[in-house]
Amino acid sequence: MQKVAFDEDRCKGCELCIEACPVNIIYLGDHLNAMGYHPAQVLDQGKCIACAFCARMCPDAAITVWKEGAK
Amino acid sequence: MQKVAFDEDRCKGCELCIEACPVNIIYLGDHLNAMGYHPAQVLDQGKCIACAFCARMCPDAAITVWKEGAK
Amino acid sequence: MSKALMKGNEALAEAAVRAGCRFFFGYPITPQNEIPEYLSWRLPEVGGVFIQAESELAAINMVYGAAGSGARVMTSSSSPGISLKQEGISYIACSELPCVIVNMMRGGPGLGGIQPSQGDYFQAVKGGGHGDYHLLVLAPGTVQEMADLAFKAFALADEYRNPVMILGDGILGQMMEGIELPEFQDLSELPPKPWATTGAKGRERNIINSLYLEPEVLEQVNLRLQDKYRLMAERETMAESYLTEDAEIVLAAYGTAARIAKAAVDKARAAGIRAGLFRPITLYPFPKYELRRACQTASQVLTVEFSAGQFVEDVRYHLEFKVPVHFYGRVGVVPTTKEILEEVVRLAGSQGRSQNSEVRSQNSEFRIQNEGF
Amino acid sequence: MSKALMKGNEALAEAAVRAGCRFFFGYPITPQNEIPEYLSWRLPEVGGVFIQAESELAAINMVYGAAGSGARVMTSSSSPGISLKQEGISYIACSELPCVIVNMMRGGPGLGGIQPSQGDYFQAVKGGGHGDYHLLVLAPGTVQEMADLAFKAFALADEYRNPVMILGDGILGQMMEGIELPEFQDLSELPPKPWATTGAKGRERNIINSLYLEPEVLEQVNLRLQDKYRLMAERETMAESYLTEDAEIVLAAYGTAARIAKAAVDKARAAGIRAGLFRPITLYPFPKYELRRACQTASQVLTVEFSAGQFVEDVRYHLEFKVPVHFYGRVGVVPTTKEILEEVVRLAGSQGRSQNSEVRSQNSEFRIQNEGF
Amino acid sequence: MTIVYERPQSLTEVKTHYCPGCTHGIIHRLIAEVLDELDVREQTIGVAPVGCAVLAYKYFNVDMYEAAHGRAPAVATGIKRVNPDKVVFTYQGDGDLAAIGTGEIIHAAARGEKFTTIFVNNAIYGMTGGQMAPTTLAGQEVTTARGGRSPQSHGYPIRISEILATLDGAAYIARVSVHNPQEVVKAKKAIMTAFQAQLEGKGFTLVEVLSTCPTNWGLSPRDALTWVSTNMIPYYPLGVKKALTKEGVASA
Amino acid sequence: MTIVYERPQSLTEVKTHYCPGCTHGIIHRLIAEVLDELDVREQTIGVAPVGCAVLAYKYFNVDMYEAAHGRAPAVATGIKRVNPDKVVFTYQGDGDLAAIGTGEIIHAAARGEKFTTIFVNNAIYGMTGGQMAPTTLAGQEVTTARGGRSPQSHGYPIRISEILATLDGAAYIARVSVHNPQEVVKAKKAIMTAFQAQLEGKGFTLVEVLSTCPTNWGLSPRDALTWVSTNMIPYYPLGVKKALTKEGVASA
Amino acid sequence: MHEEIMIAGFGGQGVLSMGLLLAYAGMFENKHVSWIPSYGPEMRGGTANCLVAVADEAISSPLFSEPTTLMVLNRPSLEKFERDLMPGGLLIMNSSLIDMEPKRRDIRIFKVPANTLARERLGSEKVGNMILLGAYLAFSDLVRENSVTQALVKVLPEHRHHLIPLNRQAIELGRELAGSGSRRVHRNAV
Amino acid sequence: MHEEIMIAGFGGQGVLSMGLLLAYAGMFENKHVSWIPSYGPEMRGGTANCLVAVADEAISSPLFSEPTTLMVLNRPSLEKFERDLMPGGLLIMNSSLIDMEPKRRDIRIFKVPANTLARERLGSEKVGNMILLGAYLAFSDLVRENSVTQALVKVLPEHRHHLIPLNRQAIELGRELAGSGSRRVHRNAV
Ligand SMILES: Cc1ncc(C[n+]2csc(CCOP(=O)(O)OP(=O)(O)O)c2C)c(N)n1
Ligand SMILES: Cc1ncc(C[n+]2csc(CCOP(=O)(O)OP(=O)(O)O)c2C)c(N)n1
Ligand code: SF4
Ligand code: SF4
Ligand code: SF4
Ligand code: SF4
Ligand code: SF4
Ligand code: SF4
Ligand SMILES: [Mg+2]
Ligand SMILES: [Mg+2]
Repeated sequence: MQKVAFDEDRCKGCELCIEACPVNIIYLGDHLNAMGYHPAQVLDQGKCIACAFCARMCPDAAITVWKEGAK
Repeated sequence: MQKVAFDEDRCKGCELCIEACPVNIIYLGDHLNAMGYHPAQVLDQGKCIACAFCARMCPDAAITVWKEGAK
Repeated sequence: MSKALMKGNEALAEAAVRAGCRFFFGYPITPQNEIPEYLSWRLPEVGGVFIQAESELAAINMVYGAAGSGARVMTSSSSPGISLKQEGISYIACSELPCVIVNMMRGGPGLGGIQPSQGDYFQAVKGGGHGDYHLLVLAPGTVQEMADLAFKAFALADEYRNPVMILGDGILGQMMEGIELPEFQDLSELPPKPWATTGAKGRERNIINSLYLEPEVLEQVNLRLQDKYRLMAERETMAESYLTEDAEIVLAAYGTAARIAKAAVDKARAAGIRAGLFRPITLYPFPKYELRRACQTASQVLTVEFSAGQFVEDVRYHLEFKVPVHFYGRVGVVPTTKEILEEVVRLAGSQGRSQNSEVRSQNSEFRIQNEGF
Repeated sequence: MSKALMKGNEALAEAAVRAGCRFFFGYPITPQNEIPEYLSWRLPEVGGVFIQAESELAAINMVYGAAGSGARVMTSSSSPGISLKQEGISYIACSELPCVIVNMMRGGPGLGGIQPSQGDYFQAVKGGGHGDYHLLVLAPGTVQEMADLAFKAFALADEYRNPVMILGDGILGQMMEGIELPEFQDLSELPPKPWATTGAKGRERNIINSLYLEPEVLEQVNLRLQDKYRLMAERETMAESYLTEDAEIVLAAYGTAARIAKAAVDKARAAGIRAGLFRPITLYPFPKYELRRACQTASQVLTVEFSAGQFVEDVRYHLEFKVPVHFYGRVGVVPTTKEILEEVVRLAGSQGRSQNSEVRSQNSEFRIQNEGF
Repeated sequence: MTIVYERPQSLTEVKTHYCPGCTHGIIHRLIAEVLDELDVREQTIGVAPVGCAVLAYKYFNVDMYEAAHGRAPAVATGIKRVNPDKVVFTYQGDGDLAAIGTGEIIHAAARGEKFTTIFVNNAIYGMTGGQMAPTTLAGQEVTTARGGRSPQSHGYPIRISEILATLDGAAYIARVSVHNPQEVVKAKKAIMTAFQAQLEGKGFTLVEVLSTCPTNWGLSPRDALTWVSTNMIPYYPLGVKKALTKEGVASA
Repeated sequence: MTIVYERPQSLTEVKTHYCPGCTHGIIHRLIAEVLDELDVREQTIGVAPVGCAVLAYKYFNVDMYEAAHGRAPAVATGIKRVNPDKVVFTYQGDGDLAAIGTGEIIHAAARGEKFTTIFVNNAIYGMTGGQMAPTTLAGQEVTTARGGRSPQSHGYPIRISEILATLDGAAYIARVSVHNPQEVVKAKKAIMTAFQAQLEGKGFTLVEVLSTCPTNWGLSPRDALTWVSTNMIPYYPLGVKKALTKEGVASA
Repeated sequence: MHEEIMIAGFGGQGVLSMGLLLAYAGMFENKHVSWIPSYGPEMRGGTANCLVAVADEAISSPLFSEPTTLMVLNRPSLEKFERDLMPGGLLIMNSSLIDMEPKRRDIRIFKVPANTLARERLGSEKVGNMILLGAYLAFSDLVRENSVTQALVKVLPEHRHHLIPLNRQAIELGRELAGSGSRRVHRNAV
Repeated sequence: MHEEIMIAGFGGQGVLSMGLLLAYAGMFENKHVSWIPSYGPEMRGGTANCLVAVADEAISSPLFSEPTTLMVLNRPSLEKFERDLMPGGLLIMNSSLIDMEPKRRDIRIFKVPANTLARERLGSEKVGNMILLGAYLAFSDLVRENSVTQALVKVLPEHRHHLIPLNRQAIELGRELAGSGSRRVHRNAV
């Protein structure tokens, strides 16, 4: 189940989310986005603890994070 | 013997010297100087203690003070 | 309506209030202090705000903020202070915000003096700030006009979304004359300003800006400004022509200089010289057609100014050198009616064979140079 | 001597050092940052001082202080920053202090853009600050001239005790060309400055001032300034005339615009049109005789400028409307050789019957109005 | 599924021009989040500076101004006096606020103008390519002090928040950082406090945010974060420099 | 007979234009006395402000400048950098220094420019006829705040010496008064200390002097002295705000 | 009618109010009026003067250089401005403070020891200026008594309105002093 | 000889140095040269380009609008500038990053997969720009081998001088690639 999503078009591959992720699941993809950057991504959504550290650090507000269950 | 002298031409009759004098011997003369002010003066030089309070307060540097004896 | 005896500065300030000006940001400087002093108590009375800014720079930028928010707003200063406002004025002009800027000129350059002067003419009409912009510049000649033009300035500013400058001098500000103040503007009838920043509630957001990084876009902005200036030139010129119908010599002057020139015209007429006066009221746009009409019958023109020769350039330019234009200026000192009259008599006597060596040599030299034309 | 490939900004900075400039006070702004950046390390190397001021205002007033103390000193900025310096410039001009002020113009008004522009022409030549003063304004057209004129500027400033402005644009600053740098000025040969403030030791005290409260005294100061400007006009005009001897159409342009115009002249000649170029190098004093000479054989003139019509006014003024002067300007965008060539071809084809409606209508209207002349 | 984090409404959809990893973007986001949470987007007017954030008027989804270099506090004064019931904020860099705009910020604070300033201190002039700022640290290399800033010839870096905190008109002054998620949370809280104080009419409010300039510092975005904590924070200590009092601003 | 007191050499013979009893005159005299005693008259360059002291260039018997309003510290920076071995001082009013010239004084201090500023605080714009200054006290009547300054709408008075004392480049900052002979003596000592520190190259030095403006305060010269002690000193406490350290300015 | 009056003296002698009073009074009679104060350097003290024009037609230049009437309250003002007075013009001088004789022979001259009279006859030196003004009014018939009283209400600040009677007295005194002589030197149209 | 060369690509691709290299080399051969960089908005990123003129006579306008040669290193640059190239002009394009075909039919075209070649044959993608430059030199004979080497010393900062051989290799590679075809499309005087 997806917990974190990256808006690839906005991503500038700065790695601040990677630096922030406590479970080290974010990495830069091999491909280039329209701006010419390697966008950040997470494959192992299961490991994501939805802490939103990545989102809080993203200068381009490219990340959305969900949590299971009601608020 | 003279201990304090006022440069009448410079005096603007502001009375700051009068305010400062500890022995109250300064007063404004009746006559007008060239600028149209009643200049300050001391008649009773004998009472002057040469404290130079008047000179220190004079905004127009119009006052000279002497003391007896060597420095 | 009964007349009030008022100082030019106060008449201007009260007229601004009556025009709906509710915000004033300024900084003290002689000889315009009566404007902020008056407005400091008058504006709060009508629910407005007066702020003595920390500097002229801050003041003009407060004007920028208030103008973009849709208010009728004014600032005033005198020569050195106006120089400090040039960056801000350029921003306001480019952002197309309406506001009124008063310059009660004093002697320059530098700290100069505080006596009346017209040394900031070029700065006002050619643009003292950077870039291709223009202020709409009004030059009152009486205390009545200080009031009337101040009132009108706000309407013009709103109509063209352009800063309007009132260019006076120390005497106009300090002098009292009997005047009738304009009626209060009905504030409910002021034009709406849908572009103003008031919070983007139920509408697209508004942006007040002068940055255009793409050259093509910046050019469009500039062309739009130029179109506006052309429109102003078509519709908004104002001038007074006095006894010019049959004048053989026309005196050209604005503001206080025009008052003195007018007296000289009267005296010249009394002495049998057909003199007339042309007085531009808008300095930008320049009333060039009015000038040309005023000079129809003239064989020579004499400009009178409190400066070293600024206004005279515009007069020559707009007359396209078709009439000899002489120059009489004093810098620092206000000329007397008598000395101007003497100049008029001299010129009338020499039938256009002026002694004004600067002008003369220039012309004759040019003729020689261009014999091949 | 071998050539160096240098950016205009750096060439100017190095030439200033070689001219004896030892003090620079500036503030960052594109497109002139290479000047302070270069001098920040270069000046200490030669025992000089570089200070990044807190603002353009502070910078120009530091210049005032250093210039009055007898140093060769420079500041540089670009359009909005130059507007902020206007008060200070007026002070320096009135106090008759020598210094060099660089304006690498960018698009305006307001924050505008950072691409090259010539929108500050009026500000530079008519005086953007208050009062009747003038800068000596130099307009380089090549990187070589950026260096040569920077070098010369210091000498002129000292000679006339007048601020000298170098009026360039973004391209001139950023462009590299192969140049020869001027030789180092022998500092021991610099003219003495007995008026400088260095401590009143064994001499009368020196006062650097622009305040003259008595109108008569202020007028004397102003008349002295005007005399100086006249002297400059007699002695210091510089201009380049290119293929004007037989030109039927003369292009008038300065700085980068003149480079493009020159290419258009070449292409026009190649196409059989007798075109020429007039390029003023001093913008103030304006080389009016050189202009008139260049236009001897011309039936029309075309000014090319990166502005909405400023330089053209001076060209018309100094030609006294004796030759039709057309205007081709772009504001924000740099024009291409091709579009100027097209304009030349069109004008040449219409034999002076220009389509330039603004100019046209003005002239014809005037003729009608003045039938009585 | 609930959304823990999403892009705030108070940002437009426009992509920013900031360099990769530049924390200007984080600070923008935090302001937008606060405006969202206070539900004042439609009553807010922002003022962009001259500096890297010059295009901020494209990014904040509110009415915006672009002010002249350093003059944002004067512009905001004009705006707020006309719109006393609206939320007004300025966004200024360290060159903008602490160099050319020193007079304006000090006097806006002294007057107790009721707007909020977000002051982005990245110890450099970012936009013009890395010149010295008043906040540049001693020894820091910049293009106008190649060997590093030397206090003896270039002067000492200025702690502007500490200065402003001495002024009676200032209601709330705090310095925060965004170099890790924990600090980001604190930074947001400070920004929230400032805007709330504005809404309550308490006086002038300012939040200084230590920020990175990877491009002109010559560091990777991640290394730049480290540089903030190891180099900037020691000279620019974080914390509330002037706390809110119950009655608002101190009485003179 | 010895002379206890006489007119100093560093004043010219010109009569001042100051109003009767205006303490600008006392402050001029003290500076001149210090220049005399340090024997630096012939190596001193002074900078007059725009304000009532605009004509100070006529009164000080040294090389002088007349600076633009508020810019004296920038002018002095230019002078001192060209004449590092000379004594440079500025003389500025409170409008000049604390309003329009805020940026220049703060940055000159931050740079540690080695000149001395004599800052004359009379809580008003004297020369232009009594408008509000940044230093005008709450409740004080001025021509642009007729009912008296109200901090709520006109802002709070600024204590500039306290601000400058926070800057690392400042070597010596003191506030003194001249409302009685005892204070005059202390004031002179502070001015002496400042000039000495300059001669020793310690950094930026400033002495703030509380001064009267009988004319615009609407008081007699004598009452004006009292007003200084009863109204000004409580808000502007006297004393050394930043003391000289042995090594000179604090290290950053 | 076109009167161009210059009034000069020390700052503080009430020179500006004298001019203002004439301007107000003129305006109340629907005349065109202008008043220009000297605005000194941005500082205190020194001399003060003002120019007042009162006319039936619009005033072209309020900045006249040859006044029809000159009133001088101190010696420096006489020295400075005497030469400007129009030939045949009226000079009114405060002989309490001016111990010199005018040089001009082509003008009419009236001397009033205003300070002395004010102090001795009215008990307040402050209203010396009003005695001079009264004298002028006797010579010129410029404005009516009534208009002057009205003008006093405007010129004096409200907390000084109790001084109106004293000021009127002073004006009256001036008028009387000049009364007899006034017809003799009266000029019709300056 | 009067060559007007435009070079365009992403910031960071070495577009400006390519131009600088040509300008230096030209100057070393006593030609007149000019170089104008695009100076972007006051911010990072985006595209970059430069204009280089090398000529025997003085350069009237360094701001040419119809280059004789256009070198494009990325797709947006091709899209933007293709139309400006002078008819008959030379287009050199980096086919590693440009997957589209030029539209013009009146120009000469040479494609080099510069990034790929640089990576695969020289081990560093950074010198892709030098391969393109080498290709251009084969076509134009603008400057001599020797001048280019000298220019490299000027353009590369000192701490990168150890990379001169690699850069020369890349230039050589470009030259070779273009060598055979170059004579065919050579034009005498643009
Ligand atoms: C009056 C004026 N001076 C200078 C500039 C040039 N300028 C643009 S941004 C800037 C500095 C910005 O630095 P900072 O405020 O620290 O913002 P940052 O880019 O670091 O975020 C300068 C000096 C300008 N546009 N206007
Ligand atoms: C740019 C500029 N703005 C304003 C003025 C007008 N001005 C002259 S003196 C002064 C205020 C002086 O007050 P302060 O500095 O307190 O000195 P003081 O007269 O009280 O000694 C002002 C605003 C000016 N000359 N130049
Ligand atoms: S939400 Fe937390 S755990 Fe999940 S990717 Fe982001 S930082 Fe990593
Ligand atoms: S922080 Fe944002 S912009 Fe940076 S790499 Fe992660 S998603 Fe991309
Ligand atoms: S010296 Fe002292 S005692 Fe003598 S007059 Fe002066 S104040 Fe009085
Ligand atoms: S203090 Fe000086 S000026 Fe004042 S009354 Fe005494 S002597 Fe005169
Ligand atoms: S230059 Fe620096 S401050 Fe500006 S966007 Fe890039 S990283 Fe951010
Ligand atoms: S106005 Fe005030 S400060 Fe100025 S001289 Fe007079 S008393 Fe002194
Ligand atoms: Mg910064
Ligand atoms: Mg003061």
